[in-house]
Amino acid sequence: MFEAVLLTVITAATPLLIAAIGELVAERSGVLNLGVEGMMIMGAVVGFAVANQTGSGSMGIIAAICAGMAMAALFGFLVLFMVANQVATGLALTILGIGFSGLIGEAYIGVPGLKLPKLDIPVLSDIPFIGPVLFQQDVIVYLSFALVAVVAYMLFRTRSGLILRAVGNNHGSAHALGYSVIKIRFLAVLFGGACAGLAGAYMSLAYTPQWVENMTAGRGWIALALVVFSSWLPLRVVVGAYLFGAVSVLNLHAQAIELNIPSQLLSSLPYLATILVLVLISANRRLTLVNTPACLGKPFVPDR
Amino acid sequence: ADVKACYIYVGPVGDFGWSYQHDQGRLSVEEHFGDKVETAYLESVPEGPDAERAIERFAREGCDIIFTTSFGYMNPTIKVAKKFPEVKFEHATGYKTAENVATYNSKFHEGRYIIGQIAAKQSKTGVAGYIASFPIPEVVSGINAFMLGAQSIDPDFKVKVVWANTWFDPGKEADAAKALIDQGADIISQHTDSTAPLQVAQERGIHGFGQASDMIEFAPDAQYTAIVDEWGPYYIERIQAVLDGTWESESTWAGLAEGHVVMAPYTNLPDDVVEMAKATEAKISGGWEPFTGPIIKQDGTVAADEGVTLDDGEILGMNWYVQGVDDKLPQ
Amino acid sequence: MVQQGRSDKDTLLDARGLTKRFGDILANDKVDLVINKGEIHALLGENGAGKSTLVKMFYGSLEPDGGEILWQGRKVDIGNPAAARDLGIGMVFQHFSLFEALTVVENIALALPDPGNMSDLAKRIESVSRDYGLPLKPSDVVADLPVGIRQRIEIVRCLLQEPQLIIMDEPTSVLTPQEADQLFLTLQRLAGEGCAVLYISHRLEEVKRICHHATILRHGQVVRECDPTRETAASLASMMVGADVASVSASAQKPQIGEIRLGLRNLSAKAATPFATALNNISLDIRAGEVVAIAGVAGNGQGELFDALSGEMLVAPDMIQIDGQPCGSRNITWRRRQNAAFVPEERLGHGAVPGLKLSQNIVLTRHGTGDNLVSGSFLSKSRAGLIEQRIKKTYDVRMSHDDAEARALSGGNLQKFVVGRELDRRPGVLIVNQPTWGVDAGAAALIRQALIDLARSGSAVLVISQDLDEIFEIADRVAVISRGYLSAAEPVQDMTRERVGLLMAGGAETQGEVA
Amino acid sequence: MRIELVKRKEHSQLMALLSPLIAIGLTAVAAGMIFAISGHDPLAGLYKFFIEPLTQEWSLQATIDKATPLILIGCGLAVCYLSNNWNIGAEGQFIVGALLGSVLPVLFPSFENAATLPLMLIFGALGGALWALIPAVLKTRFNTNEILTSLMLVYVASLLLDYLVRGPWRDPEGYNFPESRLFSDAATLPDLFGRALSLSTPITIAIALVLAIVLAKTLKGFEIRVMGESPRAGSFAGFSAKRLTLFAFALAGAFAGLAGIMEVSGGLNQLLPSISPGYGFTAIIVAFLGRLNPIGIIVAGFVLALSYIGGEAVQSAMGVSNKIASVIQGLLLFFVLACDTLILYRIRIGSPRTTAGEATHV
Ligand SMILES: Nc1ncnc2c1ncn2[C@@H]1O[C@H](COP(=O)(O)OP(=O)(O)OP(=O)(O)O)[C@@H](O)[C@H]1O
Ligand SMILES: Nc1ncnc2c1ncn2[C@@H]1O[C@H](COP(=O)(O)OP(=O)(O)OP(=O)(O)O)[C@@H](O)[C@H]1O
Ligand SMILES: [Mg+2]
Ligand SMILES: [Mg+2]
Repeated sequence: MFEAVLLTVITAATPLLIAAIGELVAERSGVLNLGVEGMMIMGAVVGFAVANQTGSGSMGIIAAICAGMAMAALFGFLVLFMVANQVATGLALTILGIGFSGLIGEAYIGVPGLKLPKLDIPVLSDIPFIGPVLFQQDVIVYLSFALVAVVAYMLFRTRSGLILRAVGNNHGSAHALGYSVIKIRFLAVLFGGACAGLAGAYMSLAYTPQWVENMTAGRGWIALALVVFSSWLPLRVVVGAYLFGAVSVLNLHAQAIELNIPSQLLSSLPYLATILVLVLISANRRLTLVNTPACLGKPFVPDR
Repeated sequence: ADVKACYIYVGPVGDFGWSYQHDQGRLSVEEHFGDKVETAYLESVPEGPDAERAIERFAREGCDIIFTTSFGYMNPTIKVAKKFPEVKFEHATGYKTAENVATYNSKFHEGRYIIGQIAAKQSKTGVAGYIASFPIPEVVSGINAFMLGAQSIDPDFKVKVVWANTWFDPGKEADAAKALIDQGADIISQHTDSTAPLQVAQERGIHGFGQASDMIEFAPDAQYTAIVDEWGPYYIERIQAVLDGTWESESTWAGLAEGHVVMAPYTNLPDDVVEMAKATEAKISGGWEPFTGPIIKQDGTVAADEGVTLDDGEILGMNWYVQGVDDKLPQ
Repeated sequence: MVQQGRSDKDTLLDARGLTKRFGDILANDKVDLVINKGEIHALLGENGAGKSTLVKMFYGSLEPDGGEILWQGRKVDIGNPAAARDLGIGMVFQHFSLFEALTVVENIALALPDPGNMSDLAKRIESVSRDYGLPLKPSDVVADLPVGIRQRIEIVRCLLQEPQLIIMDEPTSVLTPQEADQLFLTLQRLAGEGCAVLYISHRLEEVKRICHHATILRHGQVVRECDPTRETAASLASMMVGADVASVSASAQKPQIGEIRLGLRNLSAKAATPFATALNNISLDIRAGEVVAIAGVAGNGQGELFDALSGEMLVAPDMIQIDGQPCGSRNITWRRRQNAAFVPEERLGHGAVPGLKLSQNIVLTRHGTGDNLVSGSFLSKSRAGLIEQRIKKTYDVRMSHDDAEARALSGGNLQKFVVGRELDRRPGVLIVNQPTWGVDAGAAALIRQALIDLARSGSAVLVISQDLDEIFEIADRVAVISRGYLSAAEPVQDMTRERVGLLMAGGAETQGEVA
Repeated sequence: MRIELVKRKEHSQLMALLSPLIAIGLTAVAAGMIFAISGHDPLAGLYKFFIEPLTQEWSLQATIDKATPLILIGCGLAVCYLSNNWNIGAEGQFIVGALLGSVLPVLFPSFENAATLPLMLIFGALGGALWALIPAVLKTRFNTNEILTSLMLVYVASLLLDYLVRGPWRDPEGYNFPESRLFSDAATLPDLFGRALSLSTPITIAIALVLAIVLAKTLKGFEIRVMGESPRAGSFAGFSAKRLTLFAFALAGAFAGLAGIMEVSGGLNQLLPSISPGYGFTAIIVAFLGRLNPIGIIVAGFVLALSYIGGEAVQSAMGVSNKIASVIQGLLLFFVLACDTLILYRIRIGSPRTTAGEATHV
């Protein structure tokens, strides 16, 4: 029972985790991209379409990543080169993504999708409890953990991570030292787009293998909240994503075991919990100050 | 074209559920009448102020008959109908009519009685999961019909209900299905629109029923049957009436007998269960109403005595559970 | 133009006709400059003369619009700072280029082409910094460090690159005299090792002391080269300005000391953010007729003290008194109505809103005082315009067209406006933070004289400044702030630079703790 | 060739006027291309989309009706954004305003007199303001990011509405359908000039004009602008950032709530599980399109409403998918944002510096 619930939580948390870790990298570089939802839904539709056309899940995943990156590139161009307002541009990206994905997806409605196979790691997956939870997931779940590990390692143990954090902390200094702030930010935004695209592919290829309009249903926004929730630390994004996944799944279990609480209240629990946690996190000033990218959302125009 | 028929959908035609099925109905109208009938539609029209405007647009653009296909369009439809007495309006799932406003709906609960029987026959755990959207009478009566059907086979059968509070969120519906399965259900029934719950059933090796359309392609091993909304025959009939000049305001509530509700082919079932299902189908088509007593409410009071049939008003406004439903109705 | 006695054999860097234009401003106009190996070369000029612009082109952060740079006789194209570092050019920036949220070792690693293993680098930092007498702890987070240490980081960062040319843009403006002396020793040692130093400073005394050669810029052009050791500070200044600089006369009028107008009583405040300085038990009286100056190195609590005095940070009521009225918990508008006035350090973004016109910037500080700028909550454009005209005339604020946006003014002119806006009210108490920061000699003299005149007319003036020359020029009494402690104010005649330096370096702290 | 931005010394007045026009022109070109690609006549599409709704009385009126709530909410959001408060939860404030405003007609249907409607409007504004104050208080007290909290509260508000309409506030005569009782005449916002104009439109325009004057001419407007551009200078001016945050959120919430109750009382006449087609989110775009200036917002609200009505027109007449409308909206916003860059920056197209042959990187 607990094992089964955990499996459900993993699937519910994975798209959030992937999208959030990408956004975390973008925000660490100082760019606030509110268009996660738009990039994610584009990833979902393109991933589905390509997997369907080619019959290959990996092609679908790659295409979804490219779609997310293309959206991110559009955003990056406006925000970094044209110094447009980041909040407004992100919102526009979401509107565009939802509309555009609907257009692309018209042909794929009612078409059964291609479900990504589970990777069954022989022997290990037979271990009771731990086996199915740890060694019997689809590729993207493993990828999500690899992603967190790589991002955490990159950010805090490598030179590129150091440069990324430096750019987000003080773009003036980074520019003075000769780092190309715009280029680094653009790459970070692209990475965020790639992750959002991958998260979208997870929705349409693994979570619920099908294409329907609006199928991401606001998960991009939750991913954004998770980044703040984690105070920009990768391992905490995992905690946040799984916590959120758990709260939304437990809502359904609570109903099934007959707790007499209005279902609307249960449905709003994840949002209320997010607000509560945001409050608790923000109260720790020192932690937020050291980890918050000081230049987040601020425009930068280099002089040469 | 002699007649212009226009449709307003609440969801995208791409939801593969409610709006999709209505649009299939519209397409069958085009196919049936060819050049004689022209159609148009507006999709994703939110209930609320936008609805009134959309309906009015169609009225002004020369539509002869306008189908408004969501409950929330009821009052806007009545309002616009007053302004355009020469245009015919048809509102789905509501209860208000007027000189030029007819209503129509389908007796989905007839199908739900049958799948309840199948569930009770096939379940090993004796528990079915039911993913419900919103606690409106139609959904509640569906749960009750399912329960009554199941109890006709196994009086101790249990139904666990989860309210998803959405008509359409594949992710959430999938999670709900998983939660129900984890709580012991081995049959999944749904009154939400996406194919996600059936896909979960397929994946977990259990079974379920399609909703609104035949979802067999999404769950070839899991779907027993599906309750399919067939709006085409009704639309053809009503548009024909407009062509003939015989259209009148009426309330249509039809089911298996009229072919407005259709059971998808029975699959993955042993022959005796298929026999049973077909027999019940025939019985209902022959005029038998699933809400025929004895019916005991959840609180123990009697809703209908032996042999007594609930009247249409009671079914259309149902806000109580029958005994045995493992849920408390949200009030 | 190479002077006698300066060989041209060891030429390290030779800039020819460098030109840089920012929009309408010609920041550098065909500048020629030669730096020899082992030479400490001063680059002098008033504010805005183009010094920083020139050295940024050497360091690759700016791209010249014309001209060429020869490095050891070869023509080079310094496309970015990394290229400059490859050549062997290091730079200590005027406005630091540090990252507050990162540690010392991370900050340094960012400037090295191949920092290698972090723990090895940390060890190298420790040994090199100790070797040069500038000890650093690699694991500290920069945000927690005082300004003097931050500059050490910049210098050590340069040293680790083993450069042949170090560019220093106003390194001593943030150091105590003792720290500055230590820096000079380091520079002289480097020069002895054959490394060249390009040294920018407004402190002509120290230029005379350590520099071998000087190039003087005015309006983007090289106007003179000289041997600073043979010049006087006054002659260097007039070369920079192109005319004799009027001297400010503090002592011409003897102050008529009156009653206490501004009183600080055990003023204490916790640090509002993890990176701020706490104020500890500060007491000080300023009387009508006098100018009191608070000296100190940047980042020792001046900003916090100013905020407490202005009311942007509230404290207990009795801690601050204006004309006897306790007002520590009153807001800034209330204090202005008590005829107090304030000029913050940062003129753009604190003292003035960049995107607003000057007349609107008048409203910024004067909407609550009796200027009738607001009637029935509506703003009066015409009255604000009149005041703007008056200030413009009285304080010689120059701009390209009438009522420009604040961002369009040059720094010095905006400073004249921001100070003038307050002086125009004839305040009883005036608190100024860095009155002539980034202002050229002529404008500085005008502002300083105006401050003295205000005091002599019966107001109390408190000047917070990091510029010792300025303090000795205008103050009647001097106190020193260090790590949030304030030393007792002493008459300027009893003060020497050495004593002020000792107090800056922590003496004020012990004194303040006793008090 | 190299393209770079050069900061202007001051705002360009000319570009402030031209940039929206350029943006609309570019959008039209892009929209035409989309029509052509999807196999429709681009000119006919553009005409249907942008022009035709303006030529018929009823569609013009529909455009005005649709624009009204967008303008009202947009005005409130402009105050937030001008003062650097990122309220993106107007949708929730709209809903809660409608809820609190509906307390009288739903729970006290017999309370029918001249005071009913004014009280409803006041309650509506109050409801929106209270809901908006939640993120504001969290921001001022705990430093919590208001973008996220205000957004989360949208979901909570719509679930609250859903709960009430399906539960306690359900119409007792409504056969258990999820809707509240219909409002009485006393609780219905009247129409003007026959049915030509809802009363909410003049109310909205009046509010927008007053706000325009407040922003341009009064100390409060000055405070809002100063705080937005430079909070440090604002606190030096004696303005309190926290109080302004509370003020801006409360004002935006009140406007959204007022829009909510006017929409419910004027158009719907009852509460339904969903009462807003995303007005609160669309208004964000309206606020930016109108460049955070109430007069601009009136125009922008109209343009955006036009894009909806036009979207429906091409959909019903040409069978073009309604997603095209949202793609066009997204593009319009992108172009406006990009063109606005020209107000503060100049684009310089320069040739790369010719690097002489022997130039080397050592
Ligand atoms: N600002 C920072 N600068 C340098 N290293 C850091 C910083 N923040 C975290 N780290 C280190 O980077 C690694 C990964 O960071 P992360 O915060 O994801 O790990 P964590 O286990 O969640 O940390 P913690 O439990 O301390 O919050 C950890 O070893 C952590 O100590
Ligand atoms: N990025 C820039 N954009 C526009 N103008 C600039 C820029 N940087 C410098 N300037 C202008 O170029 C001129 C030279 O500036 P620079 O910073 O080189 O002077 P400086 O001699 O270093 O002055 P200071 O003594 O204040 O440091 C000034 O008029 C300045 O306003
Ligand atoms: Mg952590
Ligand atoms: Mg300089």
